[in-house]
Amino acid sequence: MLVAPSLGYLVLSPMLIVFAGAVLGVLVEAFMGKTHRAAVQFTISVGVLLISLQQLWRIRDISSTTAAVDSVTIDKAGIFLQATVVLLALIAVFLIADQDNFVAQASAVPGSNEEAIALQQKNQQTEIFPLFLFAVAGMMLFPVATDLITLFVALEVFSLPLYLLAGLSRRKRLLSQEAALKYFLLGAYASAFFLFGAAFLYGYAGTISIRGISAAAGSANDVLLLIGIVFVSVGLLFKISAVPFHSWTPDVYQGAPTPITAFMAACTKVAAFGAILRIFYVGFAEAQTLWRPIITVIAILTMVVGSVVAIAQRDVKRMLAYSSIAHAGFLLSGVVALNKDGLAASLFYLVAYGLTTLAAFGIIGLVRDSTGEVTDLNRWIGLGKKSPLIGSIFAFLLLSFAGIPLTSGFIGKFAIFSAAYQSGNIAIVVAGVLSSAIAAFFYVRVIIMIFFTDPVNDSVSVIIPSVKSKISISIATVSSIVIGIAPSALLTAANNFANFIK
Amino acid sequence: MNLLTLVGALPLVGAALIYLIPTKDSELVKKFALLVTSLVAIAAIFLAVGFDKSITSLQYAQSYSWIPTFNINFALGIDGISLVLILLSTILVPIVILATWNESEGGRWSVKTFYVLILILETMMVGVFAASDLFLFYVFFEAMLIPVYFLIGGYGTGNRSAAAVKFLLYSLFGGLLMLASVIGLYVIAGNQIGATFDLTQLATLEIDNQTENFLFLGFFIAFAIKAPLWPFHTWLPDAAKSATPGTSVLLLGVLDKVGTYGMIRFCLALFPDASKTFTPLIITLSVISIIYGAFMAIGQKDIKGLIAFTSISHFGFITMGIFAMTSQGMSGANLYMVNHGFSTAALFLVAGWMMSRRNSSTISDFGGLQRVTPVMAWSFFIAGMSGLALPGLSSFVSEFLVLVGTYTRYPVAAIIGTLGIVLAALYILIPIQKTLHGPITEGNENMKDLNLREKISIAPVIAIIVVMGFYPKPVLDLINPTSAKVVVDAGYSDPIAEVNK
Amino acid sequence: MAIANYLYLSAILFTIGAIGVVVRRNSIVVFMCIELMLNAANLAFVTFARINSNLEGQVIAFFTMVVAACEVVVGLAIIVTIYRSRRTASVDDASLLKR
Amino acid sequence: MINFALDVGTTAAPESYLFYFLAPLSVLAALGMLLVKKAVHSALLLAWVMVSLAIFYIAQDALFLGIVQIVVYTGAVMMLFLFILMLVGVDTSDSLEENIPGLRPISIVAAIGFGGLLVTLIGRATFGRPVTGLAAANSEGNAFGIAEQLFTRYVFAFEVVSALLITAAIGAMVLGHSQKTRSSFAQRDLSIARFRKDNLKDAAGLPGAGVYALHNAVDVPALLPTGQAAPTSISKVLQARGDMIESATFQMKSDEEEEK
Amino acid sequence: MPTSENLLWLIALPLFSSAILLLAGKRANSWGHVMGTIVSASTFTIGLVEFFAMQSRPEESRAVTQKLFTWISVGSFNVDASLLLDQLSICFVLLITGVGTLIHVYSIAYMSHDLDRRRFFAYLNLFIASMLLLVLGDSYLNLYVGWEGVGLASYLLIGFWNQKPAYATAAKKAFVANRVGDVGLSLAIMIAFATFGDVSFAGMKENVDQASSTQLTAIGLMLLLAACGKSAQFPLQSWLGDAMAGPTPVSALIHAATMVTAGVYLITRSNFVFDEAPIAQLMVLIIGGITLLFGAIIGTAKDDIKKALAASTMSQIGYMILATGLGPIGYAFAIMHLLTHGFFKASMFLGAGSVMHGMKDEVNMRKYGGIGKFMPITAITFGFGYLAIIGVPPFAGFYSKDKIIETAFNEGGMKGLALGLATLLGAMITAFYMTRVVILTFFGNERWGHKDEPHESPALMLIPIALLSVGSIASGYILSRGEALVHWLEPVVNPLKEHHEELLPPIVVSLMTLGVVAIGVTVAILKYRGVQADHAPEKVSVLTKAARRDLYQDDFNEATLMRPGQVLVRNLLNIDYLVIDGLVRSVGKVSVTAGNQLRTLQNGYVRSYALLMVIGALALITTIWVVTA
Repeated sequence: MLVAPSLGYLVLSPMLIVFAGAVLGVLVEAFMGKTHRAAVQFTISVGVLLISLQQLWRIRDISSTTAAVDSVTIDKAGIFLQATVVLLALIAVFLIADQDNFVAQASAVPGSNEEAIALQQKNQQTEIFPLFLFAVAGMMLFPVATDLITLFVALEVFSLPLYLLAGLSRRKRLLSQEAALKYFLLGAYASAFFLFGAAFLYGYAGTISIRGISAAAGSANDVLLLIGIVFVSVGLLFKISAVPFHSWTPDVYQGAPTPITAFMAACTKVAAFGAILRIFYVGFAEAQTLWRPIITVIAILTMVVGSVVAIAQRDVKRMLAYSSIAHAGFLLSGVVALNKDGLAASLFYLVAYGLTTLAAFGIIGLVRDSTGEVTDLNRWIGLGKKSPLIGSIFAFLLLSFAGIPLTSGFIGKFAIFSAAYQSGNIAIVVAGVLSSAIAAFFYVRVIIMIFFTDPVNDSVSVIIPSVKSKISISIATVSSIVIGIAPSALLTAANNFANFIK
Repeated sequence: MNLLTLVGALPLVGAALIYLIPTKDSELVKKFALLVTSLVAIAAIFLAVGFDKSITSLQYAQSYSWIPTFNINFALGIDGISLVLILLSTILVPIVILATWNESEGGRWSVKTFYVLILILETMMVGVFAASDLFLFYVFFEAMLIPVYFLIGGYGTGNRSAAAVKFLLYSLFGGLLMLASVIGLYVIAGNQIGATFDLTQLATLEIDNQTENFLFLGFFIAFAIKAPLWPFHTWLPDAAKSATPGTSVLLLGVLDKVGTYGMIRFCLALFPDASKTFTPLIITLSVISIIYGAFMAIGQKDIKGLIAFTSISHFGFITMGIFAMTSQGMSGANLYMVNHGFSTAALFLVAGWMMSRRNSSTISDFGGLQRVTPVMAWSFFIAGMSGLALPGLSSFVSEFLVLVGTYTRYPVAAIIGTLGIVLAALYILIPIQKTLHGPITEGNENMKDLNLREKISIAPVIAIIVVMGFYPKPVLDLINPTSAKVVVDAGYSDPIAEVNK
Repeated sequence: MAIANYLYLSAILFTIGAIGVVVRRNSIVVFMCIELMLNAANLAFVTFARINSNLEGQVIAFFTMVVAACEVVVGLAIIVTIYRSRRTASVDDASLLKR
Repeated sequence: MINFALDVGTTAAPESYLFYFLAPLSVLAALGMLLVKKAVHSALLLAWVMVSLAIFYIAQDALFLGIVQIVVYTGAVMMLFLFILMLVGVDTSDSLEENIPGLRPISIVAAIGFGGLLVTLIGRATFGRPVTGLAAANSEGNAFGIAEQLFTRYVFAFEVVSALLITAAIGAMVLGHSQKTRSSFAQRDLSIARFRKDNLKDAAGLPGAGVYALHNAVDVPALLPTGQAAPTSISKVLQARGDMIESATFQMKSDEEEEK
Repeated sequence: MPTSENLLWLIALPLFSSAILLLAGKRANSWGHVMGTIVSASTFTIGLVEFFAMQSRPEESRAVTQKLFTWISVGSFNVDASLLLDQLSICFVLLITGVGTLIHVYSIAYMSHDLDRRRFFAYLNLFIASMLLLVLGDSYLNLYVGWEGVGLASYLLIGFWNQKPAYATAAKKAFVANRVGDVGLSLAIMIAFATFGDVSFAGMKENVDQASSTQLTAIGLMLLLAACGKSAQFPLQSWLGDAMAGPTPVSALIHAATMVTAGVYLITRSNFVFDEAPIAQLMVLIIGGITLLFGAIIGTAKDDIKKALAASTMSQIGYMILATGLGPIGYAFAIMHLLTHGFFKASMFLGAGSVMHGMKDEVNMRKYGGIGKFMPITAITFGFGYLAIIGVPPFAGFYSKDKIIETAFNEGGMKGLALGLATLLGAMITAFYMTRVVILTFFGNERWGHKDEPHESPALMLIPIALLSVGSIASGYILSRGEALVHWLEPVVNPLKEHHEELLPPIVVSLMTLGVVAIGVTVAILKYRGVQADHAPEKVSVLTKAARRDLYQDDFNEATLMRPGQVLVRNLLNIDYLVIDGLVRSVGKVSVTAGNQLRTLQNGYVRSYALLMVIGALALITTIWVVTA
């Protein structure tokens, strides 16, 4: 006889609320008239995320390993990561809901009559909202999943909507679709690796729960564990775009609609790093001799390659993509640190980086000419003259990426490198510092273009941001500034929440 | 409110207030900036008045918790060395503002922005010298780059953005190396005595040799770039050539001092053993800087480049004095920092006036100025004489102290360094001959002499240069106890002990 | 015969799938190769379930099938969209985004 | 030395015959997927691999999975693939020439290295625990065992998969479904429209494709009574795709041309 | 030691006067020269007051000091700004202020047509102040301030007419050459501090027995280098000829009477060092000997009257330096020659200035001739100076030079012989070239080639010349009477040292000297009597050519220092750009290139991305396996 399992609905509620919101969104798609759909969908998304956030606040002191039998562990770090995802998503949703970002009719062939008519009718694919909420839900599940299958399912739950969303850009649709295809094919490829690795971990431990894997350490020889760790890592490293599994990042970041890029860059990183941290800290901690050296190497490679290649970029979205690769390298040093400080630092870094990234992509969304967004760096020349505020904010964000003191990026870097140093990984600190120097080069170059070069004739016009974009960008920027100058609240929080139940 | 905090915060408040003035009313902006910075200078002088020379511990000390997670405190406090540098910075700023009244107008941005940047920079300068928390120092050290970067890039001349970038990247590179060392130190502190950034506590750490050497290098390279020491100097001439004269004054006169200040405050205090290990190397680099900078200065065709290279030579003296590890060398180096600040300020300001009148910075474009613009020529001449350390002017005292202090420990270095004074004569007299002497070059016939504003602004600098040449005692009294303490703390004692008289 | 042979088979099929993704240009074939990889993983799961004497592996394999089905739907939808826009199913033609 | 002996027990002889028969075939089929030109052949070969795997599942006490493999995978998923292949053009064939320089040799080396390494590593694995088989787990039937796991231990994942299904559905709909941008024309509307045109040439309806053609095919234009070809007779879809044969070849030749 | 409050005023008065003249600008044009002269005269008065006060005190308490303030005090390095007036410095004070005042007076007339006369007086006062500081400073560091101060004043005055590039260059050359000497002084002070922990004369003298002879030799050699720079001694003598670019009063005051003799002062002041450092002392002798011949030889070939006189100065200072190398007695004779030389050389320079004044600033003696009858006073006073310098009794030079030659011979042995012969030879050449100057200028045919006849200078110029002539006639006798100066200086120059035995009776030396002088004069008269051309002959001996080119000193400097220096600078500029900055730039370039190269991996093909992932996974497994196995 089957015994009905009991689920801890309270602690699962933040996720379930988002799932419910997504389903509600689907229903709205089915039964709601076209005219108000977008507004309703937006309201649902915001509301759901807010409720979820409030729910997370309520359960902040609760922890449970049996919330969903054995599939989910709600612990301090898990709640922090979920809250981060929700918060960033909440900011991102304002960008997503802003005008003119998504395709009018995805099924219409680009350039066709049908598309023209759809555009004329000011149609918009409002399905993006439920898809977005599904992705958020998946991202919330990903860092708290404690068995490989839930992990895999969560991975797919947030990946599939992203594949789709990447292809739904309103303009430059061929590029957008290509981004979707690339993202999808490579994502599925990486999933296959992940699954294959999961199989070997299962073979090694006889169970797929990551606690079980940790407990099984030493039960058999390491070969299966080795294969398992490597292949599971490939799947996860792909998601955080670590070198050499990073190739999709620039292409997809460039092709996807900018708000989605923002969302992807910020939230996927949080979710994926959450999962990586949990797996490596909880599941593979006993096998650290196996993976720490290579993750160290990958971290260094990622920092260096990300920084170096970014120099050669001519497109601002691609440049930020490479910057995000470099940041993944920095974040990996938090993984390698394998201590509480490393975890706390990573949590802090994720929030700081997420906010900055959202704001940066938000601004990219504002820089447009008659044909849509302008991402060619050469046409950003003189932006600071044209629109000093936008230029200054962007410059500030770049400085934050570069890790100049008094920005959140600096505190993050400091925290994460001290954790890495603490754990004895001095090489990673040195490499991090040097690649930061390289990275500074291209951030500074963009600042020059914005401020120190005279605008040419066909330069861009910055649109006056709508209220939604304003809200989103200003919240992200202001919190980024605050975190930079007075980081102690967030640091304390990160420290308090830096705890995985093993 | 602590007076030190006041000195540091006042410019920032001023910057905020300036922001409220309408952009168009640029004269009001300038006047207000001048007022604020003058008040700061006065406050700084009160700081010196209230300073107790007899104790070597930090004064005006205060500490507020900033980032408790890392035990980072907003801790300020000054000793003699910091005090004189704060005085230097705060006194120079109003002078620069007055002297370069119109320099902000040709910039990429508004006059208002210029002064906001200057005021922010002043806060950073005070902060960097007053910080007694390593992390806080680092924050000021790095954040200071940003206003300078915009000042060079936004208001400079020539290839300004390239120069600004070079400056920024060099400094960032050094800063990041230092960051690695800061992190290392923090972690080691965490393992030994609990996480802290307090300088006095950090100085008590026991670090194994190899680690100490690496940490030392991280700090030292950052400071050597800032200072700038050969071969980390190539950013300076470019930056100085592109920056406006006022910015150059702040850049060479004050900002670069952060490098040498850092060597004393951090390299020596935190890593005495490593300092000992690297001293021969550093002394060598200093000597190379002295000679190399001088030769390069001789070869310059651009007046700003010339001043920049003379500074490189002078910074060689300063680092040599610091690492000679004698009280004479140390005090001399400290005094040199102040003196170099003022004499470079004089040189750059006058050169700036010359250049703006002629619209050129090429030395050969000038000639016969002594007869056309005698006051300007004399100002330049005196500044130049201070640059070549003529006895009776301020630089001489410090240069000689450095040389004497060095000789007692490293005679060869001192001897080679002394040869630098011949080269100094060349690099100062050649441009003086070309600009002030000889027939009046075409285009200079109707050049205007200094106006009242310019005279008022240069007069105090020249007065300081002359007075400090004959009577450096007040400043030396501030410096001496601290430098003696630095030498002792680094584990050295003077080779020539006190003679009983 | 050793049970392990199933694992070898799984590894070989996985490798073939992985390389198929690299060498084939038709996006549908590429996608099929990914399915082959998933199947290889499933075989490993089932075999390990047998070795470990529990059914977890089989459950996972079941999940994999479901997930794969969803993935196929989404993937094919994307491929069809691209095909409609470009009239080609070759992955090489989708290479505007580069450098 | 590579040690291929993995200490996880052995199978009964019939199973080994089955394995030795089917495994090489499935490997060949998988390889074939990479080598055949036509996508549809690849699909069929994959189907073959999947069926083989289903048999292996059943052989390995995973009856339920074996069935699901055939029903869901081979049945549904592969059909979906084939369907799309049809849509894309069933006989479009892949050129097997490589146009990315250096890719092929590297990938072959990588493949050999990858496979070889995996096999080597698996050969070195040890378990250190007895293999008792699934008899106990399957005591109440394989399906029951799986169901028990699915609805108790993995119930959350099971529920979450629903999100995946919804996502897939939405995705397919968004990308595939044309929202009607206007109400569709009924026959009546079309007829009215025809008569409202400037001339009544098309009033009688368009000629059916291929009616008068030498070739009886949809991609050949009809010949009008005048002997001229009528390109309008071909479906717009085919026109748009360009899958249309030049109608000139089918025109009735004029007398003068005959004589020549 | 008694103190005196007056010493500060000696320096402060001219210093303030100078500052006022410079700051007041054109407003002071009308009274600037008067104030300058009055100030100079008042310093002379103070000097006299001090001198008589000193004379009235007993010998052991004649020196007075005045501590002004603590100048530099760091650790054990303590230097007070304090002044010392002793028997040695009072000689200089009187010479400087006395001759200085006369030259101020002279300049009022000489510079009357110059628009910048006020500035000239400002510089002169600055010079007086610096020079007084030089001789009054009680430590080497204080001396150093005056030392460089006179260098600065000299620089300003040589370059007074700096609108002429050549003059500006001459000024720069003088400063730089002086700076080379200053290196010596700097180093001497450093070594002194490292040795004694003190840099004051008194402190060092007290502890001189504690220092090793190596240290003392080092200090001595460095001081000698300093002296060479300031006193235009070989090998740093080349600037002096060019320094004649300055107005003639400057040449008289600075480059004849006072500043260039500072080297002699320095060595005399440092007698306690040199007496214990025989090697350094020997070097002093050698340098002095070389220079006295060097200068004399150059003097024979110069057509520029001022340059001829400058060469003569060089040579005469060579005598003095040589004398200081001769030990305790030598110091006194050096100072004596210094004082007499101050008078007669100043008078001759002023005379030359007077000639130039009458000849429209013509300096080429080949364009003179027969001026004596147009400018009789100038000619007569010049004649006194001439007689003094060639050492005709009873003129001043006879007493002082003769003593030096005598003391040189008294050194004994080969050393004494060599020195004696060198000084004798010097005397002969001196007689030759001075006779040449006098004949070419005041006698013979008139060669100036224009109708304006030379005219005598105004009284304001002639009076100082006359007064100086009196000095050149009488000073020798006064100073040597009863060895007045020698006794006066004894407390300073270490009287404990006993005299050498006299190898030759003084009368023999005097006769020998007079003999060679007669030879020199005769040769010159033979050579330059009769009609002379108004341009220098082209076909001359190699020696003459060499002498005309200052014995190739400038060429040598140019070839060994300047040219290589220029090449070095040029190369350094390139190295800095290409190598040092280039390295930095190449780091940037490498990054950019690497970025571009890696960018090509991002070729847009999904399949190659996938391949990269496969390779990545393969690498991961291999690495772990290799590392852990």
